[in-house]
Amino acid sequence: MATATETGVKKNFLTGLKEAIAEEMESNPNLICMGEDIGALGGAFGVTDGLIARWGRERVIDMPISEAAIVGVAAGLCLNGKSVMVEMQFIDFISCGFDQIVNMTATYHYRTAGEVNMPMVIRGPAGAYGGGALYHSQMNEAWFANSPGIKIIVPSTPYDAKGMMKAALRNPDPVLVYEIKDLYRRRDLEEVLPEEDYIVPLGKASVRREGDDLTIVTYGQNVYHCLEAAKNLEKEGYHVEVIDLRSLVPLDEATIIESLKKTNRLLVVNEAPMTCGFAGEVLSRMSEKAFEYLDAPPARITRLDTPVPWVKPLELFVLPSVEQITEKALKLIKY
Amino acid sequence: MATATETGVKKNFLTGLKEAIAEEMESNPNLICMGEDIGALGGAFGVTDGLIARWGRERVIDMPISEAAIVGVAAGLCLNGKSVMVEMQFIDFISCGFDQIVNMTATYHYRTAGEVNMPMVIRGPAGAYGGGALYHSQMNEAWFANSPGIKIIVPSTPYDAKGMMKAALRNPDPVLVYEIKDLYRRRDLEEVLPEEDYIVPLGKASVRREGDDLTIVTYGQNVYHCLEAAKNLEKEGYHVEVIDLRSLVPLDEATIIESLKKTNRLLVVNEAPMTCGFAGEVLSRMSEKAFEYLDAPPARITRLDTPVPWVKPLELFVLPSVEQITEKALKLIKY
Amino acid sequence: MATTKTDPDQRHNEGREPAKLASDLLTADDYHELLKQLYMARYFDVRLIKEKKRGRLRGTLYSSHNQEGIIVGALYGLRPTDWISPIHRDMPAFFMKDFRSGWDNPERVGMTIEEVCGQVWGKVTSPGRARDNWSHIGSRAKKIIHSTSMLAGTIPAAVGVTLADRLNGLDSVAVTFNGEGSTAQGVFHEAINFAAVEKLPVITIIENNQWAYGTPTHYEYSLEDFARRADGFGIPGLVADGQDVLDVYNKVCQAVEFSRAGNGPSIVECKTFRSYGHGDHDDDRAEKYRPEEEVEEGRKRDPIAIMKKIMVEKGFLSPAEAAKFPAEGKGASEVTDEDFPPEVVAYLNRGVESAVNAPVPEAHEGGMWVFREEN
Amino acid sequence: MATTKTDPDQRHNEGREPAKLASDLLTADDYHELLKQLYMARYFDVRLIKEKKRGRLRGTLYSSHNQEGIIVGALYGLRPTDWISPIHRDMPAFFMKDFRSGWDNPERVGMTIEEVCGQVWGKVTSPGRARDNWSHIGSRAKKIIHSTSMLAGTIPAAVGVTLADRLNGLDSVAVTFNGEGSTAQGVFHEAINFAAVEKLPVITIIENNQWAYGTPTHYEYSLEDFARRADGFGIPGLVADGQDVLDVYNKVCQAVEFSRAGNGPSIVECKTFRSYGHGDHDDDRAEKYRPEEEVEEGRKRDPIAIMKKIMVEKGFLSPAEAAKFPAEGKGASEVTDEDFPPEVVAYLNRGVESAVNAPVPEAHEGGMWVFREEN
Ligand SMILES: Cc1ncc(C[n+]2csc(CCOP(=O)(O)OP(=O)(O)O)c2C)c(N)n1
Ligand SMILES: Cc1ncc(C[n+]2csc(CCOP(=O)(O)OP(=O)(O)O)c2C)c(N)n1
Ligand SMILES: [Mg+2]
Ligand SMILES: [Mg+2]
Repeated sequence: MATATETGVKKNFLTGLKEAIAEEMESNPNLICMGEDIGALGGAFGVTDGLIARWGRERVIDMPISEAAIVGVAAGLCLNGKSVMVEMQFIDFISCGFDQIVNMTATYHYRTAGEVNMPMVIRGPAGAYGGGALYHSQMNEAWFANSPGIKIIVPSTPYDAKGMMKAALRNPDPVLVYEIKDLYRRRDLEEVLPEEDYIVPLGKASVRREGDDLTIVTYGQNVYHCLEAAKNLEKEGYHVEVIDLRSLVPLDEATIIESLKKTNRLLVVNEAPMTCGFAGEVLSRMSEKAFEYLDAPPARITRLDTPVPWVKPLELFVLPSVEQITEKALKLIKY
Repeated sequence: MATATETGVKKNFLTGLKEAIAEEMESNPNLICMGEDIGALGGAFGVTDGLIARWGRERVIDMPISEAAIVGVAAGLCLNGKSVMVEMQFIDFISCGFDQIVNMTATYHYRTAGEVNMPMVIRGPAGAYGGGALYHSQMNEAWFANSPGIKIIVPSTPYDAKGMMKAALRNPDPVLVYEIKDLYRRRDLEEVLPEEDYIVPLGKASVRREGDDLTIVTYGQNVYHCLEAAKNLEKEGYHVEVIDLRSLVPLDEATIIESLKKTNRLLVVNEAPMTCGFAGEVLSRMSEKAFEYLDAPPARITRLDTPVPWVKPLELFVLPSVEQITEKALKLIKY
Repeated sequence: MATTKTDPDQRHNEGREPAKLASDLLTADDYHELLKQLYMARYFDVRLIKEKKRGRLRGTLYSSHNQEGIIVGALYGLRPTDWISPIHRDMPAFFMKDFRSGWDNPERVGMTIEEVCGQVWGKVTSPGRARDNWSHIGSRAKKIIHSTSMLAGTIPAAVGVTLADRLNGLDSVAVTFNGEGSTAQGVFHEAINFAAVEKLPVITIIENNQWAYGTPTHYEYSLEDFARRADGFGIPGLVADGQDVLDVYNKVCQAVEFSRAGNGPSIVECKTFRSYGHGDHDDDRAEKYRPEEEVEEGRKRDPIAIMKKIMVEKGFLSPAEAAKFPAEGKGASEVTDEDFPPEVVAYLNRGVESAVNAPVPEAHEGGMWVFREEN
Repeated sequence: MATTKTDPDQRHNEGREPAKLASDLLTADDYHELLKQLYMARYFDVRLIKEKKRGRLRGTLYSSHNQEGIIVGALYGLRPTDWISPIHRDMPAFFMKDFRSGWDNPERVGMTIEEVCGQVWGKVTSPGRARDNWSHIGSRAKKIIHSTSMLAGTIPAAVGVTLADRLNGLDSVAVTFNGEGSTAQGVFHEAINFAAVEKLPVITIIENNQWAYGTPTHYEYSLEDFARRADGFGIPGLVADGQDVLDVYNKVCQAVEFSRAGNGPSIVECKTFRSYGHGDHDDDRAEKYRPEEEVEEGRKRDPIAIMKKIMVEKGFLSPAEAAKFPAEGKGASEVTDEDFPPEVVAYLNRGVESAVNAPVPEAHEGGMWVFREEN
């Protein structure tokens, strides 16, 4: 039988996620999937396609449109020995289940002094640039980064998507997965995935491009904006290091600090609102911990402190762009 | 008739808030109050005491325990020309009305390109150090700072409490007010309040103590921890400037930058969880904008990234203390 | 409708009709107007689908095809001063509000077709300057509540606007439109419970089209008639045939009358069927979860056809006239402009033209209006 | 209880009794046990109030005084393997769960009195090592769900644990305790709606004590009997006299039987009255919102007195025996240890002593257990 690796079948980001969930459902009989329209439809984007045919409603549960109950029921399942994958149809709707996440689920282990753990993955399509407007574009990871007890990951490649999703589904703690929907089917990201079981552990950043003139720290689809900016800068003779965080909580500070020792310049890029966003968190930590390595003011490029508007020119106006990144990078390098 | 100023009657923080609301109810017939138990009981802490007797249920509405509906109904009132003061019985329960705040209310002005404004104040008792445990101790301002369209204030004196509450109740935008409940009745903060109508405008920080060795930026009850640390340091010959932000959104960056020009050292203190908290936001902005003035790594002291535990030793373990602040300040000064 | 909320006969109204129907007072002209409005709603839907297929539109279309009876019937029972809160599947409601006052009456309290098309095309003429998408528009002046995407999320606001009106001595009501799936949201419960406590004039219309995206009703709630949800709040729950514009009109009028008399809120369940996929992106996938036979069966009762039949029976329409604009039963790909009354086509043409010619908002508007008071 | 959820006779059960009552099977010993448990719950409450007055306790006390019939009656109808979810006013439930198996039976599936007192005193012997306060404890092993402060917030978890049990082939049920005020939360609706859809064995007990803090029921919901809320979900809604431990027992047994047979969830409204303020901080203020007469009237039916009367009527207790421990009708300041059976006092003494002697957790524990996997 030909394996993917042998035949070199390239797979997209969404396939990576899909395979991860399907394989974990196969290997872990205690894993339950819950969400809206995840059964016969296979979810709004098809991530759970085929699961109901294989496992039935017992383990793949089409839920009423009740985000709070979905998370809360999942918490009860975890309390009683199950693991749960919760799909938010769009990550934006997580606000409707907010209390059950931050106050019930995230604190459960803490409140019980370790008696109870919550192996729950909450995942869903996220991110802007696609014309989704205010409620189908959010990156609201900072709400949860400021809510102790939740791990947060944002993979950006098919390989990471599969490996981190598997790691998340095996993790004993609640893990939020921001799936950048604009990456789901991007052809240029397709890659051959290992045939054998593998995971990408949480908490490790990935250096996506090496360089010694500037460190750009980013994650999600902004990785590609930054890589493009880095390519532009390469043409002008500047070597930019691009770090893809992949995991926000826990954060791989060591990799960033190592890089700063070399580049002495930091730019953080993400597409969430600026104030109290995760870009600022990276900037803060590095200002505190790597101050001595910084030869220029650390900087961030984020979404403006606005919602994500709908029509293209407005949407692009409020979001980080390759041009903005390139320009800022040059300024920092030349500082 | 003797006025407060003439007789010098000192008033506490809670009285400041109470007077502000009562006076605005008097002067603005369009102002409605909504919340749980705010009628005959006068609210859990008595902030709305007496309002129902004066204004009746038409303008002082005891609501069912429905935080989402409370905020949402208030949004409808605002849409139809009213102003609303919403009391959260504890600010912790704001999580139950989260979506209606961040997605409905905060974005309304933006979505309608300015047609509609939301003169809504959401206020409630907040803050730790009092043994309130996980759900009666929160400072969750960062969730909202990362949600564009919401102003956030945290007064720390009776004068500011009254003046900022009045400013908030007249503001055309949604304003969240974190009332530090441990300050409500603190005797040592009592002060004579102006007899005449006054406001303290949003967006202006207050320099609570001048100094040129270090700038400490803080807000809420941590102001008093920082002032105490500053007193300790004074004894050792160090002059610490303490800035009470009072208003987080909008943020008075200029006052902080001015201070840093003088002190060249920054410490930010708050009692919220560290990651993506507002302390980090101040640290980030100053690292970006005042890098050249900084002679030592900017630092923050915050709650650990944990919930607030109940029993005293544990609670104090996770929260900023005068000792911690003093120690860190010394380190920065001597850096 | 009974004034006591606990009378079980009144709460379980199916099969019983009140002594007098609101529709008894409608004239032949009203019937013709209602029929034309059904055409209007239908035409808006199929025309948009065509425009999208031609690549002229971005964004998702949530077809109201086959559900027009609810929009038209409900709106026809309202006064200009009443509030409405339409959602994703109610796009025609924005410009059809207060159509009864005259489609082009400058005093009409509803959006213009130019405004709605401006929104669909993402132009500055959109009431929200195209900052949010789809049906997420509204107008304080026109008394249309601006929804977010969060289902059931505007019911509290509907409660709030009526509370303000009541404080101001007005007797307006608010009508919210909701898919049956959205009723599973907690905020639905919170808002209606409070409206029941305060006896606020909020009518919750349930467009029960049997599906919430890919989920059938038996996974959404456990009731024969969704209207029985009302019993749990102690308020009336009516059931209407959503395919019969007159039945919708009657039940909504009943509910409105009950509300205006100060008796509080109610729920009106309108039974209907979603012709197409959830959105146009779902049309090809809907067969994954929805059997072909069910779709065939569900589409059988077209509201235009039903209204024509009634009008022929009443003698308001000759069989020949009834055969004239045969839009009923046809999908967007089968129908042509000839299947619709020319004034309907012209009306929408005006909107489309205006939208096509209007400029896209300028980029920097993205940074504006976060706060009213910029400081 | 009917197996079809739409039989209105079964849903409107007030005034009708099923053919056979669960209490018909109780022996004289059971009656004595139930009475002793009522004393136990009462004693726990008044003793804590005394301890607090002596300055030995921090935190707020939410008195269950006068509401013991609900806690005792409901728990007595459960199996060890059933789940419970008590909240702020149900503190005795934590150690009285599965009391029927013997107060000191080491196999009992409930917390020990030492554990519960450890929590009240904030000591390491608390099941959560005193990390959260009040009633916010629980135990996976003992099948007690750990609540947060957010009212109604554990109903979804209760639904979840039964779903897991059902997947594992178990027929346990989950019983949640809730003040009537908490039912206004959206999550109440979301969770019960899903339980109804999935026919999950979750029994929602409403301790309807007429007040939510300072808010009377007519501002909380608009129903004569709150139990009618169940009609809106298509599930049974029973009404029990919360002052009669046997009636509570019977109604909960009915609901449990219905659930175990696979018919799904139900609501049991237990009518009762809150003797004191909302919490002990509120005792002096409660008169601001609650008229004296109402309190007098409401306190008249003491569950201990009612049970004694029944037992005397049944001949299970002589009038002399009934007069023996006159705790009924007395508040914390009026009552002494002599008013309670000595084994009750001794049991709690053991808990108090253990708690007083146990150490407070060390400070650094505040930083522990944020995550299980520390990496
Ligand atoms: C709170 C929330 N959760 C999920 C969604 C995603 N969503 C959009 S429409 C829809 C189905 C709605 O079904 P229904 O309410 O029956 O309306 P219909 O589309 O059938 O008219 C879902 C799940 C949403 N918009 N809001
Ligand atoms: C979501 C939420 N909102 C508000 C509160 C504050 N609060 C605590 S108890 C209470 C009243 C509860 O009344 P009820 O449910 O009837 O229970 P009772 O105290 O009468 O037993 C309130 C408003 C809370 N705990 N949770
Ligand atoms: Mg539907
Ligand atoms: Mg109560």
